[in-house]
Amino acid sequence: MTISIFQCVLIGLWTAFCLAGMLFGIYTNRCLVMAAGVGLILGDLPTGLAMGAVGELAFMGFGVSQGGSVPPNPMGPGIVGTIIAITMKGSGIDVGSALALSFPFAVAFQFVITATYTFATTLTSYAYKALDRKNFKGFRIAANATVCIFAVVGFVIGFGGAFSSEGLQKVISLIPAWLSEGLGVAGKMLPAIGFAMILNVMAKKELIPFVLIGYIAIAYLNLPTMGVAVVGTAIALLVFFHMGKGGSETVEEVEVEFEDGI
Amino acid sequence: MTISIFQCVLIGLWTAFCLAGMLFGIYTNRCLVMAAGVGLILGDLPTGLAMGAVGELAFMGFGVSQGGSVPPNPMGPGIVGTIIAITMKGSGIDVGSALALSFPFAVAFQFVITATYTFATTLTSYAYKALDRKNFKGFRIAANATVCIFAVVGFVIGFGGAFSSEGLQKVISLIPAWLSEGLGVAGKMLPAIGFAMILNVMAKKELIPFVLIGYIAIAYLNLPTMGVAVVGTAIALLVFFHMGKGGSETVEEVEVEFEDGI
Amino acid sequence: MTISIFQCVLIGLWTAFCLAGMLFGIYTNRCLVMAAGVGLILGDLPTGLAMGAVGELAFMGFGVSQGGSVPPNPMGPGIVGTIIAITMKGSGIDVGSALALSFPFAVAFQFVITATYTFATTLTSYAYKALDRKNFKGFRIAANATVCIFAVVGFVIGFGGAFSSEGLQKVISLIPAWLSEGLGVAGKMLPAIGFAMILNVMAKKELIPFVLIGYIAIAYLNLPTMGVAVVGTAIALLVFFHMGKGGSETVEEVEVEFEDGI
Amino acid sequence: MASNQLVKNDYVKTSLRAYFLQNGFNYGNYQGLGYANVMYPALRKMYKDDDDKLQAALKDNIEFFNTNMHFLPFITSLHLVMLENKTPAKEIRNIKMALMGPLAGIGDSLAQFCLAPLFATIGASLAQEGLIMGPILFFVAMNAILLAVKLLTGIWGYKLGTNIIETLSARMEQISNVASMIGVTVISGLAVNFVKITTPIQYVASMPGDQQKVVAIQEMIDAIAPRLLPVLFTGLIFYLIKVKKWTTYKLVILTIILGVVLSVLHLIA
Amino acid sequence: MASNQLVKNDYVKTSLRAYFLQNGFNYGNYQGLGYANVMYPALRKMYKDDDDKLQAALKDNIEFFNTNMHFLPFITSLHLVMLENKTPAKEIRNIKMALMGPLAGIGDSLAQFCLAPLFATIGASLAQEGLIMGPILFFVAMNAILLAVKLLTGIWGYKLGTNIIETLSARMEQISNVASMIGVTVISGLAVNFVKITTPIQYVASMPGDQQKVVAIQEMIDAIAPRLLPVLFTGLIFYLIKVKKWTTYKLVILTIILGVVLSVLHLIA
Amino acid sequence: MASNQLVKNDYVKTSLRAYFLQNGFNYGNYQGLGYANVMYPALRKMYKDDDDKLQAALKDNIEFFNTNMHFLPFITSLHLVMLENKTPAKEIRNIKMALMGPLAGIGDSLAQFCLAPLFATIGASLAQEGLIMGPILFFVAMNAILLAVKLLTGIWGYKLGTNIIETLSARMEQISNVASMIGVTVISGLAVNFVKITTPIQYVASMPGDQQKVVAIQEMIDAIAPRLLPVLFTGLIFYLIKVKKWTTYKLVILTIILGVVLSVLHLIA
Ligand SMILES: OC[C@H]1O[C@H](O)[C@@H](O)[C@@H](O)[C@@H]1O
Ligand SMILES: OC[C@H]1O[C@H](O)[C@@H](O)[C@@H](O)[C@@H]1O
Ligand SMILES: OC[C@H]1O[C@H](O)[C@@H](O)[C@@H](O)[C@@H]1O
Repeated sequence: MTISIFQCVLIGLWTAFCLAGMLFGIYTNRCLVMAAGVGLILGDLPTGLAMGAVGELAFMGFGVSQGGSVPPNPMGPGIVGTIIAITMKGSGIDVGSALALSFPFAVAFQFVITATYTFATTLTSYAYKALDRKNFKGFRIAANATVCIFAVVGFVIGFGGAFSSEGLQKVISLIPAWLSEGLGVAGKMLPAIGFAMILNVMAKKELIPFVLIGYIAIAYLNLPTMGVAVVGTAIALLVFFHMGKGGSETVEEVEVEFEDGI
Repeated sequence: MTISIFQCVLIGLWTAFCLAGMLFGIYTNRCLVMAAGVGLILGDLPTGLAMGAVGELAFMGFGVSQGGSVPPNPMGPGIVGTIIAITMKGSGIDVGSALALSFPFAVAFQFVITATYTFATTLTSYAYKALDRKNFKGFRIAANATVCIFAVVGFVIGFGGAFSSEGLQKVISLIPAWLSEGLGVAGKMLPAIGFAMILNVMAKKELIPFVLIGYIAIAYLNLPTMGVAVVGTAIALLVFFHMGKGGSETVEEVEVEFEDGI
Repeated sequence: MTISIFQCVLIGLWTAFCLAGMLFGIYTNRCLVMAAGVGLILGDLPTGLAMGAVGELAFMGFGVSQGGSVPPNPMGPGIVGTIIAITMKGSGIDVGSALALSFPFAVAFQFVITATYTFATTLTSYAYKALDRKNFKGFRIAANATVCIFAVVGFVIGFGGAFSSEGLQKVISLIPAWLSEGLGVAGKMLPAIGFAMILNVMAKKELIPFVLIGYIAIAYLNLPTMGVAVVGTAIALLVFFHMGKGGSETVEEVEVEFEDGI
Repeated sequence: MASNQLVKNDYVKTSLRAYFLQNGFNYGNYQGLGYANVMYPALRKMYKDDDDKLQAALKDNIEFFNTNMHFLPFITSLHLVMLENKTPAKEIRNIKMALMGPLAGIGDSLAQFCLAPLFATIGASLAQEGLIMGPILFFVAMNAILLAVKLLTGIWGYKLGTNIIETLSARMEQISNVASMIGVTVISGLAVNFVKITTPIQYVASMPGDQQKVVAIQEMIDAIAPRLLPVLFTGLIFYLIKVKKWTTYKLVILTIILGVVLSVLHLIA
Repeated sequence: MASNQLVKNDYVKTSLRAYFLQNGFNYGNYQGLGYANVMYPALRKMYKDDDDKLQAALKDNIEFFNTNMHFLPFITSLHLVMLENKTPAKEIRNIKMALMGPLAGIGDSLAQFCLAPLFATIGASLAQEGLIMGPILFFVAMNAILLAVKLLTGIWGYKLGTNIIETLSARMEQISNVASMIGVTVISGLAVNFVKITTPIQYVASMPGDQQKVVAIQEMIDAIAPRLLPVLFTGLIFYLIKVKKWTTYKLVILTIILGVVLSVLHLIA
Repeated sequence: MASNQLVKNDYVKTSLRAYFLQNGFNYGNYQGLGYANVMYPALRKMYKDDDDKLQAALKDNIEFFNTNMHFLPFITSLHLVMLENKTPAKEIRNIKMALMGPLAGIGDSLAQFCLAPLFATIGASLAQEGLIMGPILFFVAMNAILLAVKLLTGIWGYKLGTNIIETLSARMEQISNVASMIGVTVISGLAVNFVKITTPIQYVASMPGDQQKVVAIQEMIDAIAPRLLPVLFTGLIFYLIKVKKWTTYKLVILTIILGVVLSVLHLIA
């Protein structure tokens, strides 16, 4: 299957919108959303949805950016992975393999975004200078520059991904069965990184019981996500209400001990 | 089906006994018990038991009188509802509809009991006066008057309900299907009032975790009632033994904040 | 089935090793292990394994010696019981009955071990005397004497049990059906003693919540052993991190001790 | 002349008279009349020849009183012990009042929020199978246990005497807290269990290839949280009671109207 | 001449401008530029005729700032209230900085660790059945809730005014603790749920009587603890991040190599 | 002439000698003889030329000692470090005695109440399927883990040195508390799991219409609480031990008689 130039542009615009939405905090930068859009544009919604579902679950742990950290970006599976899955459906590539194949892209995009944030530091001095000249418009341009860069970056990624899909297909069709199977296995292991990253940011040793409770809730009691949240809430409030001072005074010192962590 | 005058008297006496038992604290004023008695008297124990079961579960939350509060009275379904269910079995009224139809009665009886308690306040001054005259017998009569009034009230309700059952049947047979179905739906919602009333009496915000634990135990873990109680006990004792002062110091503040509650 | 003198010796040596292992803390003194060895020696591994499994579960609570206490010894089912189960397989004795029949032996062996520990108190004064004479070798002999006695005792029990198995069989075949059935029922009740003994050593009233949690985990949630341990750990750590040392009076000290954290 | 010294039997008798505690219940002094009446025979014996003292004692005890009747014997026993020990009236009154609240909490939680729901659930499920054992079991179990509670607390109060009373009321407060934690857990669970609201709304989603798929809203709600509708509705009622101070009458009417209207509109079932 | 007094509408508008908070995100001052920009129209109105003051105010607020955008309006509203009350600049700054951390904790926990996983799971399961409702539900639910959060926190900050601010930051700290307890619970659960590693290793045990029995290692692992391999692997990654300070790149490469090699060797599947 | 300075290897060797701790167990000084014996080679090396000092050291350490052998190396390593640092004998003794109790708690909980039941359950279930792997897995897993515990605690003690010892013993107490909480949880669970008592009593209820219904008492008991009979029986035994101070012998006899008699009467099965 080939992609028309018009579709390439549409995918570019869609990716621009989704990536910019990451900064707007409107949750468009999620595999579930992006893949559905690509599916619509390429006229294969079912595959788009399937890819979105699989990628969303795999990137659940990555769907988090906290304190300015940049995780592997869901444009990997959501845009590139979905293009692969749709265009190569006939060549024995299923959504699982497409997911695995899209991982390198997710990491590459992470690079690009980190680079953008780093480059954008120059905006600050630009803004200061504009303000010195009471050029408020200049200040506002600076204050909105990152999102504009993101839109451009998004367009390039989306358009480029779609435009080069034929070359991509050739490369991918060279991948032997054992490797794509292995990539599939690796794909199911990758979420561990995302979760470990979050836990690393949040974890103090005082939270170990809650790690265990999460484990119990899923592994032994088979609760759904919401159930886990309710259990966590019940116990967190128990601590909050009934351990009174013990709890709140601990907090400050906890911060201090944070370095040596768990 | 018609009810003989003898059966009416028996139902009256049974109701008198059950309602008086509410004050004696012997748990006769429960739908489960009352309905079985009415079933026996009317010679249709199975329907009595079925009605008792359904009504008991629906009134579970009302089966509570705390701090002098008066909930809708289970004589509604237990006496009147059972009479309806038994006498109108042939006319398409099942125990579910009978339950819904008996709700207005349950609320009406609640009125009567509240009125009785209010009226009974006069007993106190009567008792004081009797004691002033060292008329100890008079004092004792006053001290037992409420239960006597209850017996009379109970008899009137039971006898009246049974005696007027034919009129009742006529009225009820005029109720259209959509209404009796709607009443059935409402019947299953009504227990919410009872439970909310109890929670209102008990709830301080410190108890929110236990509300959640109750929810988890039933909605996610499908524990039986006893299991919920054991879980609650385990966690309550955990708080009791291991949070020591934290807990008890909070308590004082809690008392203060009690008004605005959750 | 008869047991050759060579097999008797082997069983004696195996028992000696297993019993001595109790002191070495290498967990050979467990029904599961001992029964498998006896099964191998007597050429009926399957029965040995079956007996080991049944006996291990029944003696789970006894498999504990804490603070010098001596529980009924698993050599009962593990050695004698397995010999009975294997040699009398044809005479309607299954592993359940063999377990019950071996209980008196388990208790008898407990006697023997207690006696040994008591008798071994004389070793101390012997060691002191040796040291007085700077006879370090004598001291070391004393320090290893208990385990040597155990090896001898183990050999006697194993050899004796195997050697006298024919007599044993005769006695046992006289046991009526109702009795051996009753013994089977009793056998399933006996673990209660072991568990109650442990709980008696460990139990303070502060631990009652954990007793309940153990009950809930098994009776209501059907968790496996490891799951129970994880739940216990989660809650114990919750208490540890968020409630300070426990007990009501200790809260203040907790504040002080907080600096050094875990 | 018979002694006016109380014996153990008098304590037991007074304990059993707890059944009469609410025989004069009213919204003036609640169980005040009943309390005096429960104590009557014992007081009569103590002040055998002294109508004045009896009169005074009864008048004192008619004042407002309210507790859980099954735990009352604990208070009456302590009361009698203290009377015999000539404890000053003011002190007795303090203890009586201090224990009344916590024991109400403990007793109500135990009897009404734990025992009653437990045996009512079992009894109802037996009744549902057509077994008369259901109501009988419920009635016998409740009364056997509550009779035992009365006797045990009565005897406990008698044995305890007065020496450790001061620490008692603080303790009772704590135990009452524990009891209400358990009670709230059970009641919340029961609410979730017995309030039943589901929605029959469905819609048909068209799928690629002209296929169609029926999507039930209830399933989506269940995916968010099981029994969400009952919980939300109970929460609404709770809010109306707590914040809007609605009466039961208004609540019942609202519920019936809501139930009928929404059922007619096929929004809930 | 229009007033330079702020009205409620200005607060709402500023609250909604939270969407622009990250439009100038960079690794120098994080959301600093964005913060100044969010405040811009309100500041412009306050200092209508005074470009000097506006310039100064903007410059002050470009400094480093980082919080969760959905809870930002709480801070901006307080900020504006305080400006109108002529609170000293230093104090405003203190409060802004004090609230920033806890609100990041609360907001990230709520949005990223609770809401997003919840609706993503539901959305994905709908999508898996081929329903476009999946992504739509996810998108709409997230944005509806987070919009509500923005408006509510903005209005709350406006109403709260300045009077109880001192106690606030301590409170926020506590609430943030609670939020992170819940967040960690959910994330741990998700990790256990979504990391998938099993081993296909089996061996054939010979049994008495020439029978044979296939023993699956995975079953034995499950007997020790369900999902043990994912947990151990996540633990390993955690260790590499925390102690060995590995970067994501190294971790991804390690995982892919491990996955491929072990899969080729038929050790995991 | 060889040095009498201890090297790391001596610590490891002493740690491994923990296996001999109970070789002289007796009811006089419990593991006292064993403790001295475990230390012997290291002490011999330290006091190479001084039999008097060796004699004194051994005599000192024969005194009463009792702990969990797997955690012993922590104590012996600290002991040796302190000896090398010329810590006063009295202080060493204090620390030895302070750590002994908590480590017994920690070790017993871990080994006997967590690891052993866990692997015994798995091992028994494999054995039940006829697999020799059952006992082997149990034996190997237990010994591998406990060997690791010995080495790790030994090395930990060695590294820790003496500097933070004062805070240690309080800390150990806490950890021991945690361990016993876990232990009690597991043991209670196991008790519920492995004590088995059910009743076969049934009765036939007549129903309306001449129908009959078999009512099993066990089902009603289960409705009240699952595994109620085992719990009650274990509670009874606990009571007999705790309050009535019964010996194991009496308890075994009671249980056997109860079991046989009630089984013959068909009251339990
Ligand atoms: O942690 C607070 C905040 O930090 C950064 O600004 C981003 O990662 C946001 O997504 C996050 O909410
Ligand atoms: O709350 C204590 C007590 O208050 C009132 O007397 C009644 O509602 C009783 O049922 C209740 O036990
Ligand atoms: O309790 C500590 C310790 O006491 C005794 O020495 C024995 O029972 C050991 O098994 C136990 O570990």
